[in-house]
Amino acid sequence: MKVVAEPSAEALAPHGFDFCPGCGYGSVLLALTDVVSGLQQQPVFMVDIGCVDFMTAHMPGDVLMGPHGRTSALASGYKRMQPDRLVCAIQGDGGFMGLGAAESLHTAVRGEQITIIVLNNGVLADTGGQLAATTLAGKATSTTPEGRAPQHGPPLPFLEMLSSLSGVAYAERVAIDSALGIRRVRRAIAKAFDVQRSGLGLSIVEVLSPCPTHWRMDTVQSWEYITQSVRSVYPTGVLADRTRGTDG
Amino acid sequence: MKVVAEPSAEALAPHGFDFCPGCGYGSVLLALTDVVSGLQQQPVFMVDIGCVDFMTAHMPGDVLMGPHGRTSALASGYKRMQPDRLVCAIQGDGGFMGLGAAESLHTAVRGEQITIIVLNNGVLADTGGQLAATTLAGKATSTTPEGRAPQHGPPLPFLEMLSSLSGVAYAERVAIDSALGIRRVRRAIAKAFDVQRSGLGLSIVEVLSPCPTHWRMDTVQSWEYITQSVRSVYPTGVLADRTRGTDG
Amino acid sequence: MSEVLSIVLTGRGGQGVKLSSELLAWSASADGYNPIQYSVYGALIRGGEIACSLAASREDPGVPLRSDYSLMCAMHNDWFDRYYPLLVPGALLAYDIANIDESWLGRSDIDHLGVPVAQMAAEAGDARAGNMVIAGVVARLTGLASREALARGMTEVVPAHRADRISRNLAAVEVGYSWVEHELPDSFAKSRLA
Amino acid sequence: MSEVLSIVLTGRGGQGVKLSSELLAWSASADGYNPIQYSVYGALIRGGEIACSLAASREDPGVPLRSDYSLMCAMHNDWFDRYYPLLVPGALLAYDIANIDESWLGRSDIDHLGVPVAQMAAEAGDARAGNMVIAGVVARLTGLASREALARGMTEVVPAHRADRISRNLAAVEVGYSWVEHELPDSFAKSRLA
Amino acid sequence: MTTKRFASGNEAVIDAALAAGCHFFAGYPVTPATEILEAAAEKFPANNRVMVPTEGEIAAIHMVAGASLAGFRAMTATAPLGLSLMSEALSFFSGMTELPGVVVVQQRWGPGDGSLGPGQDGYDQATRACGHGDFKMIVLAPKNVQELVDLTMEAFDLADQYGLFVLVLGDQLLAIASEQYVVPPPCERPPRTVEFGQGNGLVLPELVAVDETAGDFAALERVGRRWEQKFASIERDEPRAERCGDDGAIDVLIVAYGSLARIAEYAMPQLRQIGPHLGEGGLRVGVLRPITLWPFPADDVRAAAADAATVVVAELSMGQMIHDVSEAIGRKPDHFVNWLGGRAPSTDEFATRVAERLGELESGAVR
Amino acid sequence: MTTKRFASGNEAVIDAALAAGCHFFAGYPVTPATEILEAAAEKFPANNRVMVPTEGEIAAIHMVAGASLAGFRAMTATAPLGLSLMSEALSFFSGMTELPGVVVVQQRWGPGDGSLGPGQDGYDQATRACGHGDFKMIVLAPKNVQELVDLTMEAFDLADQYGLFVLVLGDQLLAIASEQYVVPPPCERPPRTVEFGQGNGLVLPELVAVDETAGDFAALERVGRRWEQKFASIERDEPRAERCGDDGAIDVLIVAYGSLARIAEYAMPQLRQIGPHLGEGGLRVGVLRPITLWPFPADDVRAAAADAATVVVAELSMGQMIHDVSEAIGRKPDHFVNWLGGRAPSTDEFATRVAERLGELESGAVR
Amino acid sequence: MPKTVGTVAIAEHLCKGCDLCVVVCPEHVLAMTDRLNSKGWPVVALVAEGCTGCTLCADVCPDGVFTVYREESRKIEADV
Amino acid sequence: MPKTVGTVAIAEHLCKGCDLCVVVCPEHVLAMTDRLNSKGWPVVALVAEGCTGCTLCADVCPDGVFTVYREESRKIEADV
Ligand SMILES: Cc1ncc(C[n+]2csc(CCOP(=O)(O)OP(=O)(O)O)c2C)c(N)n1
Ligand SMILES: Cc1ncc(C[n+]2csc(CCOP(=O)(O)OP(=O)(O)O)c2C)c(N)n1
Ligand code: SF4
Ligand code: SF4
Ligand code: SF4
Ligand code: SF4
Repeated sequence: MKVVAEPSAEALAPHGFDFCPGCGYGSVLLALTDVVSGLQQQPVFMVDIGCVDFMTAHMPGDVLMGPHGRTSALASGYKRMQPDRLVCAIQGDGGFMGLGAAESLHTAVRGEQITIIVLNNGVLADTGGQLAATTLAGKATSTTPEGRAPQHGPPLPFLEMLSSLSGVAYAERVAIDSALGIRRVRRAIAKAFDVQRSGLGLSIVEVLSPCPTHWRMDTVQSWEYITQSVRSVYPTGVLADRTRGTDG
Repeated sequence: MKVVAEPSAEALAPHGFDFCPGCGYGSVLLALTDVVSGLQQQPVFMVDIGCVDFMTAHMPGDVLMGPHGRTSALASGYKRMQPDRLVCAIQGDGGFMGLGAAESLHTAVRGEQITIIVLNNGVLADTGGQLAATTLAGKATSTTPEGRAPQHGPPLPFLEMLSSLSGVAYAERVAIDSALGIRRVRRAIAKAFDVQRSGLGLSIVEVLSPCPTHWRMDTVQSWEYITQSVRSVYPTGVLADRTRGTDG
Repeated sequence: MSEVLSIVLTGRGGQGVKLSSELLAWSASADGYNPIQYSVYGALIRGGEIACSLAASREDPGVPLRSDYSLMCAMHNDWFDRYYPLLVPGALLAYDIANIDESWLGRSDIDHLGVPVAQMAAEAGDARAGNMVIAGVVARLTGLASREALARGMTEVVPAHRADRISRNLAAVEVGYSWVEHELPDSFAKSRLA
Repeated sequence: MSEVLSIVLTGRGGQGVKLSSELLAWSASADGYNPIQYSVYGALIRGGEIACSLAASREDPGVPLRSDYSLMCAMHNDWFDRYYPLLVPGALLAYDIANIDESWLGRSDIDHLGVPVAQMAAEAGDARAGNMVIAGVVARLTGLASREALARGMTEVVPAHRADRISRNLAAVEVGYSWVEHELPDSFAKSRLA
Repeated sequence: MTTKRFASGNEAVIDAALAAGCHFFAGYPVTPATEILEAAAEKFPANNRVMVPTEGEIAAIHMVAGASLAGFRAMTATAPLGLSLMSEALSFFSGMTELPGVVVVQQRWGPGDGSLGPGQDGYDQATRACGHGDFKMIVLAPKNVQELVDLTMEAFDLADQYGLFVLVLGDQLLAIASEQYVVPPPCERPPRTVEFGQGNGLVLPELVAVDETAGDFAALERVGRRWEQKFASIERDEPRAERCGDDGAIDVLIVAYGSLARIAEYAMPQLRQIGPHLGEGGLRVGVLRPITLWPFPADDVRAAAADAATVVVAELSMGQMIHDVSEAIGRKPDHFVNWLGGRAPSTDEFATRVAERLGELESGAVR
Repeated sequence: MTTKRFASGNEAVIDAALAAGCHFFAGYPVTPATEILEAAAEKFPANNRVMVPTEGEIAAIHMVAGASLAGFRAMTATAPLGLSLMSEALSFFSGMTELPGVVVVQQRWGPGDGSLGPGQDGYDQATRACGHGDFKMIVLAPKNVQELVDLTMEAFDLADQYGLFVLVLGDQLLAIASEQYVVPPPCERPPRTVEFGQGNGLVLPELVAVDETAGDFAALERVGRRWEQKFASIERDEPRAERCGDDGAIDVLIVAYGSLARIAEYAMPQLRQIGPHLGEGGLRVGVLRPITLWPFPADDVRAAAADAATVVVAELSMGQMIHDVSEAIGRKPDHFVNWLGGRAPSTDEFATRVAERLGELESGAVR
Repeated sequence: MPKTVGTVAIAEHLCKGCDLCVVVCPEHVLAMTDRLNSKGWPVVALVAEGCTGCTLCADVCPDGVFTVYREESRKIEADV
Repeated sequence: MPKTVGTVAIAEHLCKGCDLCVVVCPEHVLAMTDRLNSKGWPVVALVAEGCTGCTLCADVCPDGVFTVYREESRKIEADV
């Protein structure tokens, strides 16, 4: 028989990944590795602080960690001086649209020639599941024990906002809630790197990723939650595509 | 004869204002004073760092200055604890959508019950006219001597982006480039305070304000520049109005 | 200073060791002890090594980081080698027989007690409640906390959004507690009572 | 240390005092002096008080903040009272006759020279070029900078986006320069030459 | 009337805040201070107070300043890396506009993201101008959960009294260790009257008004001199330290603060037994523990050091407080012992390390 | 081959940067450092280098770190209040990931927005508290524009040599005063090779890898110890100071740095004349000027103080460096003179103030 | 030639000579002078008959220099 | 009953027992066991005949546990 799928994590992490059971971040790491294996050169990764840290040691390329939330600026500085390298910032939603919102926004304004992968799990996971800009209305977190209420505002459609900027050449939101969804993660990342190589501007992939631990659900429920609830607030799809000279 | 207009700055500032000749900030201060004179209570003002500082001593109400860019958060903290007072943050575009973009954004997300007056003069004026997020493409500044170029990105339509958020109850852009424009500044500020009083969420007034000094123009040219160039990138009008239950 | 009972529970985060330690500490406090409880663990959210130190006394329990434990509960190989040497002579090691390699139990100056954690958890109807079984075992072995104190403690330490687990947890505590009461020779318990 | 010529120019920002001071410093440098130039001003972008200190020497000019000025150019009342007392005996005050209240000129241990700034500026065809007139006056009075050095200096200190002003400015400088050359007794200049 | 509780230091902080009449909390999570936020999220709304989980530290400290300006006791909590982000605002609000406020800082060791374990390398940051410019904040360093509660409450009083921010500087051990403590019940506190009215209606009329008119350097200097006086009076009145151990002339004085001082105190019995080299019948040992880190209790340290043959400074850092100790006693302390990497020693380890160093006494080696 | 120029200190910084082969500049304007950005905006592109005017200080320092990681010499410039905002990142990139970089800091006095005039109250921030955690940056303090040029160039070398950020700590006077200086022409510098490869492909494999596996405290402590060694070696090899004035035994030693030291040097002739109270034929006076603020040249200060009957510390702050001087000489300096509010004294004022203080000698009053 | 129905008072010491009022005045009755005020700015003056009291100068003046008077009988309201 | 045309190899030490593969397997041939691996997680196993080598389990497993084999003749490509 022939091997038809071999996404073994073993090559990346002999003792396995450090994510919680059912965490979508493992799927992102596998997808990323798969995409990179098809590239001519390995990217340089700027890894934010967050559960994404657990990827740091297993990334398919060179890595630098940076202070929480500002990896887009770090990556931009690198890229400006090494325009021939693929540069990828990878961050949680808390870092990307909370703490580092100003840096993310202006990276988009300037249309920096990098790729940002945003892991949107609807909470600040690494610190224990606090309210994030992306937490759905009503959802309980450790800093909103009664649920996200009006005074906390509704979930922030940051990618939609950024997509209106001409510096954003490509923006797609994908979701880890089905086999098909996971394949789309891979495809979106590949596309984002393509866009970066062609020098059209910033490319962003936002991944809706289950965090069963802090969502206080089992893994299967966490997929259903994405399908039924998260996607209705954060619709998946291509939000901006300026690769054809037209706005997405 | 009857006095039909008496916008004398003398009552506010016996020795006159400290702005440059033709600076729009004087008009904003006069408009604000006019609006406040019609209110039951004086607002509390949180004044950012920038040329807006020259207003500090002449504000029609209590004042606290705050670190550059973050006055929206400062004002929100105050308002949360003094919900019955009118609270107004007043800041330059550099502070509002550059340095403090994250705080501005999340103030809008949470729909804080305050008013923000943004003075958009297309440069960082107080420090000598450097590139701001709002500088028009091609325009020379002291940090873009050859003009704002593609690597600096295009001017940022921040108010448009914020207007998509439900926390923003009212957003209007007005311009100081005619007598009519100046009357609209007054009307917009009055409306913004109305909205605040009714507790519907954040109200923002962005004022396109001439900075003849750093635009390197005479005052009349600076009005024309707004009319002919700035307004086409930053159209005036009501961008969001949720006072009638519908999105603007 | 009066006598101090110092305990360390080692295992993996996912096993719920920290919750057991907090339960014991809280319950001991309710029963008139003065406890101090501190956990050392890694960066992982779930899984990863953990060691919970618990010192209790009728007066001042001192500091939680110690080199003189009188009781160690080992739920997993992880960090076994770090804490086993810190048991004082005459101390007791209680270990999960399913997870600890008995060939490691080389010290002759201390007592060893194999605990059939998985079996008792199954008996309590919740395969994942080994941590609660261990809490019951320790509470009874040391006399740190009564059944009543444990019941009160449980409502304190279980987060509000997990309140549905309280009764299941208490069932598992009870299995461990009565196991010591009924299955073990008195000698084990008595020597540990503070 | 060799002889140091120390000058202070006071006025309002909008008058362009800083530009004159920079022009003088740059030109002096081009003419083989070693100058140091420093401005003290307020927070206003345009308008507001300003005082520009300029010390020059063939060797080490020392520090710019001084209490021993040998020449003061007063373009405006602002800060007049702050710097007037800092002139050393035998120093010279050159002042804009339109802007300085002559009743203030109380010192008898120094020389006073009224400069018809507005009139000369008008003569140069640019009512707002009083600052440049003053630069010409000081350059010639002190011998700090030649006509050639001033011409070179002007291209250095005027920002690129204002290059169209260079020739107008130089015309005003020339008016001031030749005013000293032709209208003043030699005594004024000679005593100030470093 | 106080209640006895058993909880972690982080949870206790919020009990203390409620008892002190704190009505506003804003914060952003960071290990090991996160549970303070979480406790505030639970207990502030339940006690009719406001808790805002913000998008970051900068927003948090600004909201705290806003609430303080509104007249209410307000606080945040963070780790040293969050304090870095707050430092610009602290300089502004504590140093320049003189608003009261409290920040509880739980130290984890290391620069950057460092480690997750206990450290004391936030000492320099906390004591010497967290942020730019000529200003100081009072820094209180509790050694156990009870003191964390007491000093947190007192921090609000000091903040109000002097018009500045007070930092309560704990560490990861204090943060997550659970202990018994007593705490008064929550207290509601009406807002203080805020003096806007002066001058042009500014909260800091002097400096801002002065800046306006620019060249008025004398006025600016006056403001600076007033601040200088304020800080001098705090340096005179507020230094606080605790000495424990053997009285009178002693062999070894250990200077340490916070959790490590507590460990040192419990290590004293072991240390007394390592005497043989040094004295008859064991060492005579004492611990001098600064409770205020700024103002540094230099007089207490100097007095205690005068009683001791040997002075040992112990820190969970490469050596930060040691400089204040050196300055206080007019010489380099004889020994420095430290632990790096995010861990604190057991009492055994502590005693052993000190004993090792004392063994070096013969060779005269210092550190 | 060098060129002679006449320009402000701020413009000179960029000439120095170009000469040092700096290829990247990112920054946000702030008085009194703004003209550095403006000069970079003009000259960096013209010399084929990258200048990014960012939306704020935090973005700027992160972009500088990114460019440094790419192998290029990179810098930014700011005032102390901007440094506050950069402090978290500096702790991360200088302290933890050990990237080289240069920050020119032009001090204006005051907390918050303070004043616009010269100050030296960024000393504490620069030398020990710019951000959290156990790390240090080398701090160089030029006294005039020529030295600003020379030290800026050297800063890049030191940054590369040790793997850290070097701060060049100037002030408003140095920033805007125009002077003559010589500077080499711009030099292009190929990027250095960045050692990603080690371990798991990380810059700083040790700490990050260790954090991953969590409990490995020994490894974490090893990293801390290596850093401790690194800083100790800098403290041994890099302290630098300049002494000028009278040789041998002197009556008064003034310790000052930067612009104020220069003023002190020029005030010496006047000071010598105030002798009558104190010595025959006038005072014998010297100035000891630390050039590196960290590492502090304690040995030089101690040696110079040993020659002097009286030690005077002068600062444009409430007293920050004075603590390092005290520690170095083992006692409180005899006198402290300072100017607050954003202004520096003329040489006359300086001499007068010192003379006044010396008059207090009889009464034994210290500060 | 329109009949004068209004007039303006000019607080000269506040004026900065920015010219905006001169440009907007529909009756062209304002003009810049050579006179400098105490701050050194040239000041504007009412130089001709014909002011209608329309308030446009007061509306646009950023420095609040004008007080506008109008005869009671007439009423002109600019559309906002 | 479908004919077996594929199979999977399971790297048990990587498995965290999250159940996702069990749920997506269209042939219901995977099941969770009681067995804990060295990290203490229950592990999944291939418990019945019928694997078609469709790769869905490999696609969804966040921990990269599966290697999937299929007989050369058959080809199934999931639509992306
Ligand atoms: C300045 C700063 N504040 C706080 C933290 C603590 N912290 C670490 S990760 C994290 C949240 C991460 O959330 P997110 O970015 O959404 O990533 P996730 O963990 O959910 O993947 C926080 C608050 C930090 N490292 N730095
Ligand atoms: C943290 C910080 N960085 C920089 C500055 C310096 N600064 C003061 S005002 C200003 C720019 C102001 O621009 P903007 O907000 O657009 O207001 P404007 O002056 O144009 O009215 C800057 C950069 C500062 N005060 N604080
Ligand atoms: S906490 Fe959530 S995001 Fe973090 S590893 Fe666990 S499941 Fe993944
Ligand atoms: S610089 Fe521009 S914004 Fe500032 S006062 Fe002058 S004209 Fe107004
Ligand atoms: S608009 Fe006002 S400031 Fe401008 S010229 Fe007219 S009166 Fe003077
Ligand atoms: S999806 Fe992977 S980790 Fe989850 S149970 Fe199946 S094999 Fe195990």
